[in-house]
Amino acid sequence: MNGAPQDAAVPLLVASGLSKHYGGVRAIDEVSLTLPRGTVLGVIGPNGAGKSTLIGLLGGALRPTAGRIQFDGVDVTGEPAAERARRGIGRTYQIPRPFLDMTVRENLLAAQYSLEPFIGRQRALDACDGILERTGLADAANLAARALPLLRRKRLEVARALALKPRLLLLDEVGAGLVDSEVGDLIALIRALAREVQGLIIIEHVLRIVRECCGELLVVNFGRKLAEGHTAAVLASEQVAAVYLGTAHAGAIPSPQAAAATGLAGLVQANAPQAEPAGVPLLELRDLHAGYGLARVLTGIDLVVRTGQAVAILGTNGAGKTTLASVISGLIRPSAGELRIDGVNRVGAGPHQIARLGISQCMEGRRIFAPLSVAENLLLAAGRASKAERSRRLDLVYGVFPVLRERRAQGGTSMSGGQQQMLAIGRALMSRPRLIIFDEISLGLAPVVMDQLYAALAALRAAGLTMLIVEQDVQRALDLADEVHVMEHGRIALSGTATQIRDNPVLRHLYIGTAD
Amino acid sequence: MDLQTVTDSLVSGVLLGGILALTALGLSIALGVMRLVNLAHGEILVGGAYLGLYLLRWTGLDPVLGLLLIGVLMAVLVYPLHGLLLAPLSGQGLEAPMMTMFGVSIILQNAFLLFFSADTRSIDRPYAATPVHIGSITVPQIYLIGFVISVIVIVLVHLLIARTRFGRELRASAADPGAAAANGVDVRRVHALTFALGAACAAMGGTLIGIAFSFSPTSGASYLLTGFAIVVLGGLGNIFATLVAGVALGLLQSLGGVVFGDGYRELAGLVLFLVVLAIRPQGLLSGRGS
Amino acid sequence: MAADASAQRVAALAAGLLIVFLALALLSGWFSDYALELGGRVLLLMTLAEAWNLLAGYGGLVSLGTASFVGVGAYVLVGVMNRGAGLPLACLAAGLAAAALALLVSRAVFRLRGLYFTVGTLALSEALRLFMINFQPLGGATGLFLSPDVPGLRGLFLLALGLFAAATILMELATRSRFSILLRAVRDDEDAAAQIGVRPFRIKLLAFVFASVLMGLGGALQGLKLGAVEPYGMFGLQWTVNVLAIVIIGGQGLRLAALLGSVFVVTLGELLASYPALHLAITGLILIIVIRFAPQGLAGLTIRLARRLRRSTRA
Amino acid sequence: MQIQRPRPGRLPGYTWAVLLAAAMAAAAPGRAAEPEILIGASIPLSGALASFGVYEQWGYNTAVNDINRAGGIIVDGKRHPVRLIILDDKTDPSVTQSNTETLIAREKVVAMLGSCTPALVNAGALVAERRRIPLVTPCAPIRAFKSVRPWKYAWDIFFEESDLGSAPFRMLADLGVQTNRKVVILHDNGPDGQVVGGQIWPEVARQNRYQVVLNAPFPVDNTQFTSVIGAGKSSGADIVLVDASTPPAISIRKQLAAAGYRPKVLVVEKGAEPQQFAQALGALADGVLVGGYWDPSFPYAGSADLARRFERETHQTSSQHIADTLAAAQVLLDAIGAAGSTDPEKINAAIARTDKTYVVGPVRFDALHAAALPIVVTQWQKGRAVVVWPRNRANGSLLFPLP
Repeated sequence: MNGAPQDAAVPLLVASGLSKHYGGVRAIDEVSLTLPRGTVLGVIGPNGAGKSTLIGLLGGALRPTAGRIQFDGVDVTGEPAAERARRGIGRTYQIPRPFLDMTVRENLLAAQYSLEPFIGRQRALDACDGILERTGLADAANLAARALPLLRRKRLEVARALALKPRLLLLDEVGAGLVDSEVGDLIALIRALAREVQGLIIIEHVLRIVRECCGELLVVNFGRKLAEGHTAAVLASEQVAAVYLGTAHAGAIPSPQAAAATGLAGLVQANAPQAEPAGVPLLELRDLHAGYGLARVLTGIDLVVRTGQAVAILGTNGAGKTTLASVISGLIRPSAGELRIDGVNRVGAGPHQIARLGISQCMEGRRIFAPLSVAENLLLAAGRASKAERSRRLDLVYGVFPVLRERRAQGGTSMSGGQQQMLAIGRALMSRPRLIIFDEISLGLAPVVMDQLYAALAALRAAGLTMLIVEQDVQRALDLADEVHVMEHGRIALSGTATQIRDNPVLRHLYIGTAD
Repeated sequence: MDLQTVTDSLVSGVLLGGILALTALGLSIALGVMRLVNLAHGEILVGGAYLGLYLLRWTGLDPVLGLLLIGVLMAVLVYPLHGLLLAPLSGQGLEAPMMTMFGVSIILQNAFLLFFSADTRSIDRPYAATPVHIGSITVPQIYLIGFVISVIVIVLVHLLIARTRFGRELRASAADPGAAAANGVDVRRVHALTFALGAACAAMGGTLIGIAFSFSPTSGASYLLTGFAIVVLGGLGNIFATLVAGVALGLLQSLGGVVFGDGYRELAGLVLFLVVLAIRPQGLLSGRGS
Repeated sequence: MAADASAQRVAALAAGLLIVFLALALLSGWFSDYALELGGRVLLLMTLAEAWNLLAGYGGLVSLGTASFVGVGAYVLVGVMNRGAGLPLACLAAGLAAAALALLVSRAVFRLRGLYFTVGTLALSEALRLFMINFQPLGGATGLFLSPDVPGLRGLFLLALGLFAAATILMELATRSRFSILLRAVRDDEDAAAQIGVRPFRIKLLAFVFASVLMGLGGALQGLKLGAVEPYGMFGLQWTVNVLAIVIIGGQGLRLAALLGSVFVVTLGELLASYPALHLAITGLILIIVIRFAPQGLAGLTIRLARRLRRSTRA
Repeated sequence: MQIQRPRPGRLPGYTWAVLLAAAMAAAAPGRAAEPEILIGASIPLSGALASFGVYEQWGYNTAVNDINRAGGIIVDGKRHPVRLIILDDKTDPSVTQSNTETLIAREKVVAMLGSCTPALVNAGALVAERRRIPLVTPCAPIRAFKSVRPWKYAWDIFFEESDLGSAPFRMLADLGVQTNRKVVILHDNGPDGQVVGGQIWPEVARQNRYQVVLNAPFPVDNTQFTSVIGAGKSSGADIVLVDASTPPAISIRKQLAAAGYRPKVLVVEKGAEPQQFAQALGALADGVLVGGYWDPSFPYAGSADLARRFERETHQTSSQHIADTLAAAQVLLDAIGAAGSTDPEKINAAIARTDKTYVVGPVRFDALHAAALPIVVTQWQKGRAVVVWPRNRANGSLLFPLP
C-alpha cells in the first residue's frame, strides 16, 4: 500500500518498553512485544489490566508515556492515529464507536474514501458490500448505525477496520457476549482474516476464540506482562488461570473485617427502623423492557429482591447487566414494565428520588467525582443528614476502609483503582441505604483487593444489608449470593440458588463458552 | 505620558479587572456547571444596574450598601426562568439553550427600552467622582470600592462552592450529572440554583458598573463579550481563575490603553484572549482540559 | 442516500437546478420591485444559513463567527471595486479573502472543541469588529463608500440568485459526495474517524473554508447592496444571530430549514417593522417558543404535517 | 455536542423549495396608489440610538399631523392628506437599507425622511439616490454627509462640523475668558468624531494659537479613559474638548472628577447635548459646555412653544432634535406642495428651491444639498441647558471656571 519495507525479516510490529501512566495509575507499564509477520497474538488478562490501553497505544489513539513502537521497520511512535491507520494499522473499540448517524455502508465508505479519495464509486461500493457480506451485516447496509444493537455494532467495528485494508489488525473483545454458534462463525472469520492481513492482535475473554485462533498468547495484569508464549502452554499455567479466571481467593473472609462488621451494622440496620421482616419484597421488576434509542437491551426482566437477600446477576458482556442496574437506579427510563419499590411502581422517578428511597448504586466504573476530595465524595451521598449524623457515618465508613481516612483530603481520582472502588462502596453506604446495587465492582482489580472488597461485602451482608450484585466474576458472586440470576441477550436465562447454579453446566456454556 | 499616569492607569486597570471578574463570574459558573452559553448575561447585568438605580431613587438606599439585596432580588427574579425555559431543553445540545437565552436577551432589551426609555443612565454617587490617593497613586474611589466588594463576593462564592453541601452537589453535577443523581443529588434543582447564583453575581457587578460608568438598555452586549473572554481565559467554572483572569484582562487592557491609546484597550484584551485560546484551549490557569 | 446516488443522478440534479435557476432568472423580469427586494433578501439569508448549516449540521462546528466573514467579504468587495476592478473580480477577491481568514484562524479555533469552539469564534468576530472600528486605513468606524454605481434591484436579485445557486451546488457536492461522508464521520466521532485514516483537521478545514467563502460572498453582496460598509453594521453580531435564528426556526439540519427560516424571518421583519416596540420582543418570543415546542423547527412541522396528510389520504 | 443530523436533501423537494421562494417573491403585494400622499421614514426606535429616534418620530409626526389638520397638500389641484409610514431600523444600517427599499418598493412612498447619524442616514440616502426618490434628513453633520458622494436626491439640514468645532474658540475669544493655552482633545473615532476632534479642533486651535497637548481618539462604545485622562491631567491643560456619544461622555465626566482633574473649560460635544446627560450626572454636569443649533429661546416662529408641546405630549424632556426633525419634515412637505405633484423628480426640484425660515431658522440648500444651521454654545447649569454664546442669542451667562 505504501512504500514501507516488506521483507519478512523485519517483524511487522515491535513495541519496546511501552508505558502509559495516568497520574498515579500505571495503565501500561514497561510492556514490550514483537509480532512477526503472519502471527496471531492473543492478549488476555482481567478487565482493566490495561489491554485496551495497549491497543490504544499501538493504534495511536494514546500517546505512550515512554517506549517506542516500530511498524514494519518504521518508527511510528510520534505519528497520530490517522497516519498509522494509513500505514495499515486497523483497530476496533471494545465499546463500539460507530458513526452513529451514518448508514452502516457509509461507515465503511468513510474508511475507503479516506484512503483512496478518487477510487471509483462502484469499486468502493463493491468492496464495502463484500466486507459487509463477510461480517454478516449485508442486511443492515442502509440502516443508520444508531439502529444496531450492541453485538452488531461490534461487528461493524470489525467491518470498518477491514474497510481500511489493514496489514495489522487489532481486535478488542469482538467475541464478547456471543453465544456458542456465533463464536464459531467469528472464529472462522478471524482465521480467514489471519490469512489476508500480515498480523493480528486479539484481546479476548472468550477462551475458545483464544485457543482456536491465537498461536501466541500474552497475559497482561496490572499493566505488566505476566506471561507470554504458545497459547496452550500459557493457558495451562496455574498462575494465569488464577489471575485470569479470578478464582485466586481463599473462600474464607479475613478476620480484620469482623471488626468492621459491627460498625457496618450501625450503618445499615438503621435503615430498617420498624425491623422489616426478612423476605418482604423490597425491589420488584415486572416484565421490564429498556434500551437506548432503537437498540433494545432489556427484553422482559422479572426479578424480585427481598430484604436481607443478596442477589447476584451474572452474564456475558453486553447481556444487559449494567443497563439493568441503571434502570433500577432510575438513570434509564424503562420503555415498558414495572419497577416496584416497597410494592409501589416507581417507573419514571428520577435517580435522586430512587436514591432517597434507600436504594443506592455503586456504579460500574466507580464514577468518582474528580473535583471532589475523598471526604467530599462520601459526604455528597449523605445528602441532608445532620452534621453529627454525617460525621458518624464518615467514621463508620472509615472504619471499614481505613485507607479512605488517610486519603480523605486527596482528590477522589488520585487514588489507585482499588482504593477508588472502596470509595465508591463507601459512598454508596453514606446514604444509609437499604439496598445497594454493586455494579461490576471487581472490574480490573487485583485479586487481593477483590478479596478485601468482597470481605467487606460479606460483612455488609452479615450486617443485614440487602444487595444486588452485578458481576463478571462467577466464583466470587456465587460465594456471596444466596440467589443468582444469569442474564443472556437482555433476559434472564437461568435462575436459582447459588448452589444450584454453581454446578449447572449451562452456566459455563453461557459464560465462558464451552471449554471443549 | 509620564510614569505617574502609567502607574495610575495600570493600578486602576487591576482594580477594574476585579469588577469585570465579578461580572464574568456568573457566566463562568453557568458554563462550567450547566454548559450554558448564557447570551442573556449582559442584559441580566444591565437589569442589575437598573435595580440599583431604582433602589436608590425609591428607597434612597445606597446601591453599594444594598448590593446583596440587589443580588438576592435578581436571583429570585430569574430562578423560575430555568425551570420554565432551560430545564425542558436539557440533553438537546448547546444551541437550543443558547438561542433561548438569546431570545430572552432581546426580550429583556426591549422591556428595558419600554420601561426605562433608551436614555443612558448612571447611578449618581459621590464616590464615583472622587479620587482616592494610595501613596503616590491616584485612582477613582469607586474602582477601589468595587474591587474590594468584587473580591469579597468572589471569595464568598468560592467558599459556598468549596465548603458547603450545595457546593459539593454543584461540583458533582458539573463533573458527572448521572453519578450525582444516582447519589441522591437533584441535579435539576442544583442547576436552577446555579443559574440564579450566576444572575445574582451579574446583577451585583452590573450595579457597580452602573455607578462607575453608565448604562443603557443596549449596553449589555459588550460586557457579555468581555465576560466570555475572561471565562475562557480562566477556564470554565473555575472561580479563582476567573478572578485572576479578570485582573489579568483589566491590566492588559490598560496596558493596551497606555501603549496604543484607549481605543485599543478592549482589542488588546481580546487579542490576548485569542492567543491564549490558541495555546491553551483549556484556559490560562485551569490545570485540566474540559 | 449518498451511497447509491449514481453519477447520472448527480448530473440530472445539476441540470434540474440549472433549469430552476434559469427559470427564476427569466421570470425575475416580471417580478415587482418589492418582490425582487424581498427575494434578494431571502436568497442572501438562505445562502448564509446553508453555509452555517454545512459547518454545524454536517461538521458539528457550531460557529458564532459568521459576522467576521460577512464583514470581510463586504469590505473587500468595496475596497476592490473602488480601485476600479469589475464586479466579478471583486467577488472573487471577497471569496478569497474570506477563505484566507478561515485559513488564518483555523489553527487557533480547531484546537477548541465543543463549547470552546463556539465561544472562541464569538470572541474572534468581536475582536475583528473592534479592530475594524479602530483601524483608520480601512475607514475606522466611518467605513468605506462604494464609488461606482451599484446594479439595480433586478441586478442584485440575479446576483443573489446566482450566489444561492452556487451555494446550493456547493452544498449538494459537500453533502452528497464522499466528502460529506468523511465530514460526518469526523462530526460523529473524531477519534474513531482518525482510527480509520481520516485526517480530521484537513476535513474540518475544508468545510470551514467552503462555508467561509459562501459567507464572504454573501457579505460582498450585502456590501454591494448598501453601497457603504462600516464595522458596526457589517461585523455586528446581528449577522451571526440572524443566521442562527433562521436555522433554528427553520429546523436544524433539515435542508428545507434555510428556505422556511429565511422566509419566516424576513416576513416577520416586514410585518413587524411598523411596530418597533413589539418587533424584537416578538422575534425573541417566537424564537423561544419554536425552540421549546418545535425542536425540529418549521421544516420539521411541515414534514410531520405532510406525513399526517398522506396518512389521512391513504386512510 | 449533539446537533440535529441533516437528512440529505432530495432534488424535487429542493426545486419546489426554490420555486416557492420565487412564488413568494412574485406574490408579494404591489400596493395600489391610495388617495393619500405617502412619505416614509426609517429611524432608530430601538438599539443604541433609540433616544434620537423618539425625537425624530415626534418631529416627523407633528409636521405631518399639522399639515393634515390644515387640510393636507394640494396636488394636481386636489387636496390630499399625507400619510407618514415609519419603520424601525434597530440602529442597524443594513435594516435602514432594507426598510428604505421596502418603503419605496412596497409602500410606493413618493419621498423619504432620513434617519440619524451618518451611518444610518447614508444607508437610507444611498437607496433613495439609487431609486431616484428625494430624501430630506436632519441629524447628519454636513461635512460627513457631503463626503459620501455628490448627492442628487438626498438633502441634509444640520450643522456644519467646522462651525461646531470653532464655536468654543470663538466663544473664548469673544467672552475674553482667561485660561492657559493648552488644549486636551478626546474624541470618538465615529464619522463626526473623526471630523470634529481629529481635524477641525486641532486646526482651529492652531489658528487661535492654542497648543494641543494631547489628542486621543477612542472607539465609540469605549467606557474607560483612565490613561488618557491621566495624561491630560499631567499636562495641566485648562481646556478639555470632548466629542463622544452620551454613554462615554458620562464616563469621561465622572473619570475626570475621579482622577481629580479640574480643567477650567470642559466642552463635551454630542454626548452632553441630551437631558439624560445632566440627569445621569447631577451636579457634575454643571458648567459643561456643548454646541447646539436650537433652543426654545430662539426668535423663530413656533420656537417658544415647540418644546412645551413636546413635553406636554410625550411627558419627556425635550431636545433640540425635535426642531431639526420637524423642520426637515416641513421642508419636504412644503416642497411637495410647491411642486403640486407627487412626481419624485418635481418634488426633488422643489426641495432645491427651498428658501424659507423654519423653527430652526432660515433654510437654504447649497450646491451640495446641505443647509447649515448656525451654532450656539449652551452650558449645563443646575440641570438646565443655558445658551451662553453668541451674545445676541444668550439667555444666561457663562459659568467659569468649571466648578
